[in-house]
Amino acid sequence: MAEERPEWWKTDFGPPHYELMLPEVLKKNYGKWAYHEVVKCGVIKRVAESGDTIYVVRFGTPRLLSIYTIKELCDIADKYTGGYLRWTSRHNVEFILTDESKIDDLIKEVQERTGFPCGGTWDAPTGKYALSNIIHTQGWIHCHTPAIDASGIVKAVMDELYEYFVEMKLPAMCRISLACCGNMCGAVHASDISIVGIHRAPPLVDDDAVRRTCELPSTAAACPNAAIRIKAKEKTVEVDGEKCMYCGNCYTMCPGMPLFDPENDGAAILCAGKVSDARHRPELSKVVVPWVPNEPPRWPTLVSYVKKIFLAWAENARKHERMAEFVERIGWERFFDLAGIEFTEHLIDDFRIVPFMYDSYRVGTQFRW
Amino acid sequence: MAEERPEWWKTDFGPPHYELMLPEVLKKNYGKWAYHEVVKCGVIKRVAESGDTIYVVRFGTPRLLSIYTIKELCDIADKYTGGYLRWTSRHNVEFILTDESKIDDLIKEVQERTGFPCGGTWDAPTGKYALSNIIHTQGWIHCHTPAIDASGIVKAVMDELYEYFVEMKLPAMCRISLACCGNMCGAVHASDISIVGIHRAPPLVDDDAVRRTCELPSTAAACPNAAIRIKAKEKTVEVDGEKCMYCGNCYTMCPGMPLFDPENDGAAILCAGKVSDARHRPELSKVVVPWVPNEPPRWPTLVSYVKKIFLAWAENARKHERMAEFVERIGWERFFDLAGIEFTEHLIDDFRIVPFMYDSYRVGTQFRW
Amino acid sequence: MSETPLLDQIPDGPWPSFVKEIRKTAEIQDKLVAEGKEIKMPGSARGLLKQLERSYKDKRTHWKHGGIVAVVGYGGGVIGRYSDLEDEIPEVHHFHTIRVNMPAGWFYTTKALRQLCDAWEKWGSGITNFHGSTGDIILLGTRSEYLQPMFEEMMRMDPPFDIGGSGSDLRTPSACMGPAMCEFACYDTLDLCYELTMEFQNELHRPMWPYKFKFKCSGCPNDCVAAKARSDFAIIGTWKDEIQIDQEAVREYAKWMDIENEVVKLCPTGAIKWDGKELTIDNKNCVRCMHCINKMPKALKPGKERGATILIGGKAPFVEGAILGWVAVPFIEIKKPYTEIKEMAERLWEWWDDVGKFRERVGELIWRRGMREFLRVIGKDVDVRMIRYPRTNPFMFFEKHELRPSKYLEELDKKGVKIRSFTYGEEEE
Amino acid sequence: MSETPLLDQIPDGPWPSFVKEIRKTAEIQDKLVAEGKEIKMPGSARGLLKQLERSYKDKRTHWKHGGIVAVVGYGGGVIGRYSDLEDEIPEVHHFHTIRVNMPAGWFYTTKALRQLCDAWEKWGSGITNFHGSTGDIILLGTRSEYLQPMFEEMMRMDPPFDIGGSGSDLRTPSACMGPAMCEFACYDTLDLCYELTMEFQNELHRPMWPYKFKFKCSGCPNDCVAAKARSDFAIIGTWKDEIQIDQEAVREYAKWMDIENEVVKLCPTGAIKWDGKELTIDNKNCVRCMHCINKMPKALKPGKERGATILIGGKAPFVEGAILGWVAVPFIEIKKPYTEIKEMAERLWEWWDDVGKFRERVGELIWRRGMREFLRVIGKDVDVRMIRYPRTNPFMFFEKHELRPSKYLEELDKKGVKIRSFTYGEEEE
Ligand code: SRM
Ligand code: SRM
Ligand code: SRM
Ligand code: SRM
Ligand code: SF4
Ligand code: SF4
Ligand code: SF4
Ligand code: SF4
Ligand code: SF4
Ligand code: SF4
Ligand code: SF4
Ligand code: SF4
Repeated sequence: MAEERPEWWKTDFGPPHYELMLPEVLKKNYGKWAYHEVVKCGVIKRVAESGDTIYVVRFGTPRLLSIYTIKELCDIADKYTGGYLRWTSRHNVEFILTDESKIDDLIKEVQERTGFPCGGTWDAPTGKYALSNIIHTQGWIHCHTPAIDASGIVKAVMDELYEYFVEMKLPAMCRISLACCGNMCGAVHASDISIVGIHRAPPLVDDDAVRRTCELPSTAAACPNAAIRIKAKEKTVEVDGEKCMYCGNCYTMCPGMPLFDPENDGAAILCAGKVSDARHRPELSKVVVPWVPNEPPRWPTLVSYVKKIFLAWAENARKHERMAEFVERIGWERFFDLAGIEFTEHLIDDFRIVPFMYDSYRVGTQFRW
Repeated sequence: MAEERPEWWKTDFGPPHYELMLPEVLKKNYGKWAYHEVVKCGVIKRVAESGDTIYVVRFGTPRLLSIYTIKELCDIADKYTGGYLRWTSRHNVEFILTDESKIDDLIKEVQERTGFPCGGTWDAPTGKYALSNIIHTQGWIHCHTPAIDASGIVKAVMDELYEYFVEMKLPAMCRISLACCGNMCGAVHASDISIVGIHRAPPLVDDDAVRRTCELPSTAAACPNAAIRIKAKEKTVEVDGEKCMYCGNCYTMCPGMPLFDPENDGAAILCAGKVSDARHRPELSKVVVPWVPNEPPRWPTLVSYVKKIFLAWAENARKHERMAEFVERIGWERFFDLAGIEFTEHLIDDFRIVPFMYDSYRVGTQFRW
Repeated sequence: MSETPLLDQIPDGPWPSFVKEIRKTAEIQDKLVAEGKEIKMPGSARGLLKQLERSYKDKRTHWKHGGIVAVVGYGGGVIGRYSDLEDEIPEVHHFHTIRVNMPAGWFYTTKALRQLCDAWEKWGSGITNFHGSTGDIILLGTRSEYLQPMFEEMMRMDPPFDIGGSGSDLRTPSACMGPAMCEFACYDTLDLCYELTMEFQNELHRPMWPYKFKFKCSGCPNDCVAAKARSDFAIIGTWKDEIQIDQEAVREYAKWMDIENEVVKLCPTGAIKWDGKELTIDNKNCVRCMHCINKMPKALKPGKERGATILIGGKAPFVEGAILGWVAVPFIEIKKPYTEIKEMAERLWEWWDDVGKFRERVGELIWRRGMREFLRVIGKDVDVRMIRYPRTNPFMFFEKHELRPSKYLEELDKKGVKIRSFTYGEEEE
Repeated sequence: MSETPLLDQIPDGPWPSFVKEIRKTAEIQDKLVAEGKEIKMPGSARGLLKQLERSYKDKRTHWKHGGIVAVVGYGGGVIGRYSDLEDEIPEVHHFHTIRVNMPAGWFYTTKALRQLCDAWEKWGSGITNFHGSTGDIILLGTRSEYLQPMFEEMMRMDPPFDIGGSGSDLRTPSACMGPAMCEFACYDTLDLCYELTMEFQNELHRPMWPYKFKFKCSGCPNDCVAAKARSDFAIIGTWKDEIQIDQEAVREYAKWMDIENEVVKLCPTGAIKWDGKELTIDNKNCVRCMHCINKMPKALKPGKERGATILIGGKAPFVEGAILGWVAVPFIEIKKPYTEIKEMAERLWEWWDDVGKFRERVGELIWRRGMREFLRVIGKDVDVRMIRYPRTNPFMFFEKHELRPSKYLEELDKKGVKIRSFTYGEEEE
């Protein structure tokens, strides 16, 4: 039953066509780029077959942006790039210059007006890599299931690793990601280092809320561990705390099952995942620190673990050797030594799906001592 | 309630102590061997720290032995080794000589009296390897569940590969194994090449036999695929042929569920497993030929597949490179090419246990073309 | 004393501060409101700070589940969100986000961005995420009653912006910059992304599947949008023929690059040889990993027979554990109008709709039903490149047509036992 | 025409023929019977040939399930077997096998063997397997009524032979030749095998567990009894300190061996260096794979701090897929009287008996209950060497004592929600 619509009314019209968003030089050389070179950290020179040359200048952002900051970025783009800019897949913003001589002014202006640092690039030919931005999620800013904040931890970690963003002094690519709960809205399951929020206690059933807001069968069915029993008479559910793994799947289905414990929520730290196929096939990240507490506003314990892991790799890896490749070479036993972290029982997979975890067990007797 | 027992009556007395079975020279040098050298195919020289030297001479056997053959072996042992002999973990028989000059006579005598070939050794220092005997199982000689014979196939395969047993001309160790059904009574799940009997049609329920000999709940429970439904009224069971994977687990529990189809039983061929930790960690074998028919008495199709796989490896592998290592280097795409066998849908794991099979899927985009 | 003593510690340190962004929004809006500007959510940025401060103190979220909120005609694209501190902080009682479908590759004109900002200044909190991790522009925080006017304003922009995906629908597809700026792109990621988005507008806007579904397009195996890990259907550029080599340029690199150690030795299959003068690649043995090309962009280029690999199933860990997408089609040509890919997706969805369970991603469905059935569904042949290694168990299924006629089968037939025989879409013939 | 036209084709070819073995038995026994020798199963070898010929013709087995047959006082060690051609071939109507526990390492005196052969000539078919794939001597084929007299004869031999395992019991443990002949043995495999066999005679002879259980002992990681693949509890010799190097002997090898390509380059971790004069090993990086030692037995030896790795769970594919044993204890000293290993096995069995399901091997039980519980059971600490890589999902369990006190936990407590807390064997204290 279509209502009367104004003539400008549209539906399913989709995003703006990308061509509308491309500066002339990109349209002209579309698909005809010859090569690139990283001029300095944050500045990529791209040369087309036609000989046309552009300079892409990259800046880190906090991802959460005020519209007023975006407008400032627009002002700068108007001034330097004819009104074009883009974001990267890791929340960095890029300006596309054609005039090499304006690079330094642009950098200066962006930094003065927004405080955004220039950097985050890497250069495979010379084997020099900067750290890029942290892919992350909502946290306490917006989501209803987080076990940790997102932006606050990202800020604390990036403050600590800042020098690696603005200088290309890492031996290989390193991607850090964060997700505030096990839903993992981000690439944390395949990152060099990742931080994921975890709960550690079973849901505390709010019987009233359950009665009001939840469908019992689908709530019980949501539990991967069959830890939820329907109490049909009382029209509510009961959790077997010994079976529960605090995943929050039930809470996603039913608001009557919150599981927030400020003292016991916190983060697990994973590492040695990757996505690219460069040299080594993609790999999932592995949990190396089972839990660190929530310590807002600066999460010192978490930051120190991340740094230990980061440095164990950064200081010992070979050129082009990502975390996954590094650990493959030196072995997990050596990795835990180098990072100075403890291997605990939690790190052995015991999730119910049998042979998956088994794949991580060692068969054979090859060890380092 | 102990009955009256004769005075020689014993129980739980265990196997003979191994020391009783060792020749003096082994007892004397027990745990004090210095090194070994393969003198020629089938003959291993072992030198103790004391300087004592023995020559271990190895012969292939069909495993199934007549007591009269064993007695002949005993006669020979009495003559050459002072009455001692041993079997290896792969069904070969070994004589332990102390007098080097008797080696050739021994070999001659064993061959003349038993027809057993001298060989099956390997020599890592020079990187020369003979093929050893095939670990195998009962087949039609004795078992109630086989989908193939055991000894007959072993004979046909070893006849074909005989030259590799008597000469050390392989680049690395190669272990062939056979099991006549999915119970896999042998190391076929971790062999360089293995042959395993498979059924291909669901059980044909013999209602009478089921009623007479089977417990219905445990029969139904035996099915990994929940393909068996109890027909309580009829006191029998029914099989959902579309769910059945012909594993025969139900038949093990219940004689009323035979699944022998002479035309459709046959063998799958696996390869690239290993057990030792030498260089590469142990690996499971992988199915590379889903099915070949039963063709007694000489199984020509099966033998030709085994030979193709064997030669693809033997002719292209590097020194010390076992099948698993070889395939790892050249890739499965090249392996199927080289062996001239077809990759079929059956070879992709789809057994119900989810992430196990998934581990075998490729993530990433690294391929050879 | 400050109302936000904990948040006040955030801006410390050199990395740009999100608190500063929120505070800046709050301060400017206060001023604008004072100036009489029409701002529907005045004080919401400040409210957000207050609520966040409470979270920092309480070490837990104060957001509740959202109910169903949407714009007219669409089922997805808005995440409903309510504060559990509504009495204390009414400014953020409603705080829904709108997902706005970004242009492919995240390229913008300042004009387009300014329009969005202006509208969001009026109808929302003035706070955004550039971008959400699926790729959308995230407009963070507005009330239910402003969703529709905001969307109507988006319709009227030049160019107009549409809403992205959420819920059990197609999610906003994304793409790496590809041919717009990258010399490695093996197909046109931006165009494919745009065309898929346009073709499947209905699927994107009206949740009707068992669960969510994501496309991501990367121009080469470097995978700069992490498609392999984060999309149910990843389209990764690759090539089949020989890597293109400019020997002169290689020699240029050799002047300062340690080709032996950094290229030859790091090739995962040892396919490269360098004799000081010429670089040779055993392309039969190359696995298209990109490393050598990444190292020498001036000298090496992907081959000329280009296309893409389709990987299926990538997703986060709930419930069966995280999945890295696996190879469903090792090589496919990517040619406008992309009919093959579109049809493949449609067949997959039809099947998923048919046999998928509630909240079962396609990857999990394929795990449950088997690759064989999946291949029939998408109408593709099996290829050894789909696997890392062949199966390790002999628990294979055989279909009726694969069996030899036999008495035994006749008897099974008499007993009424059916033999598996899977054919998809045959009814249609 | 021959009665066995198909089997007649078997002896073709150079490999020794099992048909010849059966035929030889048949022929000799015919003669002996004619000579009046006491042979209880006359014609059974010939019967076996006939039945096998039928199988070759029909392409299927003609053996039926065995009922329960045993010797007095024992529950296992005999596999009952009946022919479905009993009317046609009554000689093999009963054709049970006896599993005889071999001496560790399969060393024999001719005297011991002859005694066995003589007894089997009288009470059985005269056909054997040397050996079964678990390691037993397999006496192939006798009737129920001869089992007991055969066993009684075995008791009276010098030395006596006992019966091995079958059914849901401990199976006959086996061992590589180890220190008896091999220079690589890191512990005394024969002795450990013997001692385990003797300690657990009851477990071996009286099936009383959920399923079977196998021990296998290999003296070093070469694993010459395939223990890692074929035993629930594999004991594999290894060492912790430095590989012993005799540099002089290395130089001897260097005269003809390509050490660089065949040793240094094949070390899986690149731990070896060879400068033409001296071989150095970075033992921190060595994974004890044996390759270099295998290559140069005169020059290299395992270290002096020797012991074993325990791997758990190895088994065939039913039902959850084949398992290669995985590391449960990376290093354990192996010292007579082997108390630690024995106690570990006992605790494992006790737990398995307690919580194991019917036909569930210990490996599958551990999969089901988790390594954590298993470690408590065997009383061992966790070690990173148990895994190839840490878990990829964050679905960890935490126990009560690991949590911080909190209001939330108090409320859970009030609601009666129990928090996991696993302690094994604590009751005893
Ligand atoms: C801009 C961006 C694409 C986009 O459309 O937004 C991009 C751009 C480039 N990537 Fe990327 N990658 C981008 C995200 C990624 C991602 C995705 C991610 O991080 O989530 C990956 C996969 C990460 C992973 O594997 O976990 C990625 C893995 C690579 C690799 C593989 C490196 C490796 O050793 O694994 C290369 C090759 C290389 O080293 O040059 C690469 C190469 C490149 C090149 C050199 C391609 C080219 O020829 O221009 C580009 C610039 C390099 C530089 O910064 O100096 N890009 N690149 C993304 C920038 C994100 C950022 O702001 O940091
Ligand atoms: C006699 C026997 C042990 C026994 O107690 O019976 C034995 C004896 C030796 N093995 Fe073994 N292995 C024996 C079964 C095995 C098995 C088990 C099996 O095949 O089921 C394996 C594991 C197979 C696997 O990984 O699939 C095995 C894997 C090795 C290896 C590892 C080779 C590799 O590259 O993976 C070595 C090292 C080597 O190459 O010398 C080895 C080395 C040796 C040495 C050199 C040890 C020594 O110092 O004496 C022995 C003789 C070598 C020769 O024949 O030239 N032995 N060896 C077994 C002979 C079986 C046969 O008749 O062929
Ligand atoms: C906004 C965003 C995070 C961000 O800060 O960027 C996000 C936010 C939420 N995600 Fe997500 N997901 C977001 C990208 C992802 C990604 C990454 C991606 O798409 O590349 C993933 C992992 C990839 C995948 O699809 O598996 C992801 C995996 C999930 C899951 C787990 C799905 C699964 O199959 O395991 C859930 C749970 C669910 O759907 O119920 C989820 C659910 C949610 C919900 C809707 C919470 C819920 O349980 O209902 C979150 C709303 C937060 C809020 O209040 O705004 N989100 N979510 C991302 C979407 C922005 C955008 O459109 O651009
Ligand atoms: C005789 C022997 C094969 C041979 O020819 O050598 C054998 C024969 C049988 N095995 Fe086995 N198994 C024999 C070694 C093995 C091995 C190898 C080993 O022990 O090293 C395995 C694989 C390792 C393992 O334990 O997993 C093995 C895995 C099985 C299985 C599968 C068990 C599983 O958990 O998957 C079964 C099925 C069962 O137990 O019901 C089985 C069952 C059987 C039965 C009893 C048939 C049955 O279903 O009841 C077979 C009796 C055959 C017969 O008529 O004589 N047999 N069986 C081996 C024992 C001889 C001996 O004592 O020395
Ligand atoms: S990871 Fe979890 S808490 Fe964070 S935004 Fe996604 S669903 Fe919300
Ligand atoms: S939190 Fe997860 S494991 Fe616990 S009851 Fe809820 S759904 Fe089940
Ligand atoms: S593999 Fe199967 S058929 Fe062969 S002996 Fe073992 S149980 Fe019997
Ligand atoms: S053969 Fe296996 S899958 Fe088929 S019904 Fe029997 S137990 Fe089930
Ligand atoms: S994925 Fe490949 S084509 Fe796309 S931006 Fe990255 S390197 Fe370039
Ligand atoms: S693309 Fe990768 S695999 Fe191919 S030659 Fe280059 S480095 Fe080797
Ligand atoms: S396992 Fe080791 S110790 Fe035992 S025989 Fe083999 S090489 Fe020797
Ligand atoms: S034992 Fe293996 S890992 Fe250790 S140094 Fe020798 S070859 Fe290398």
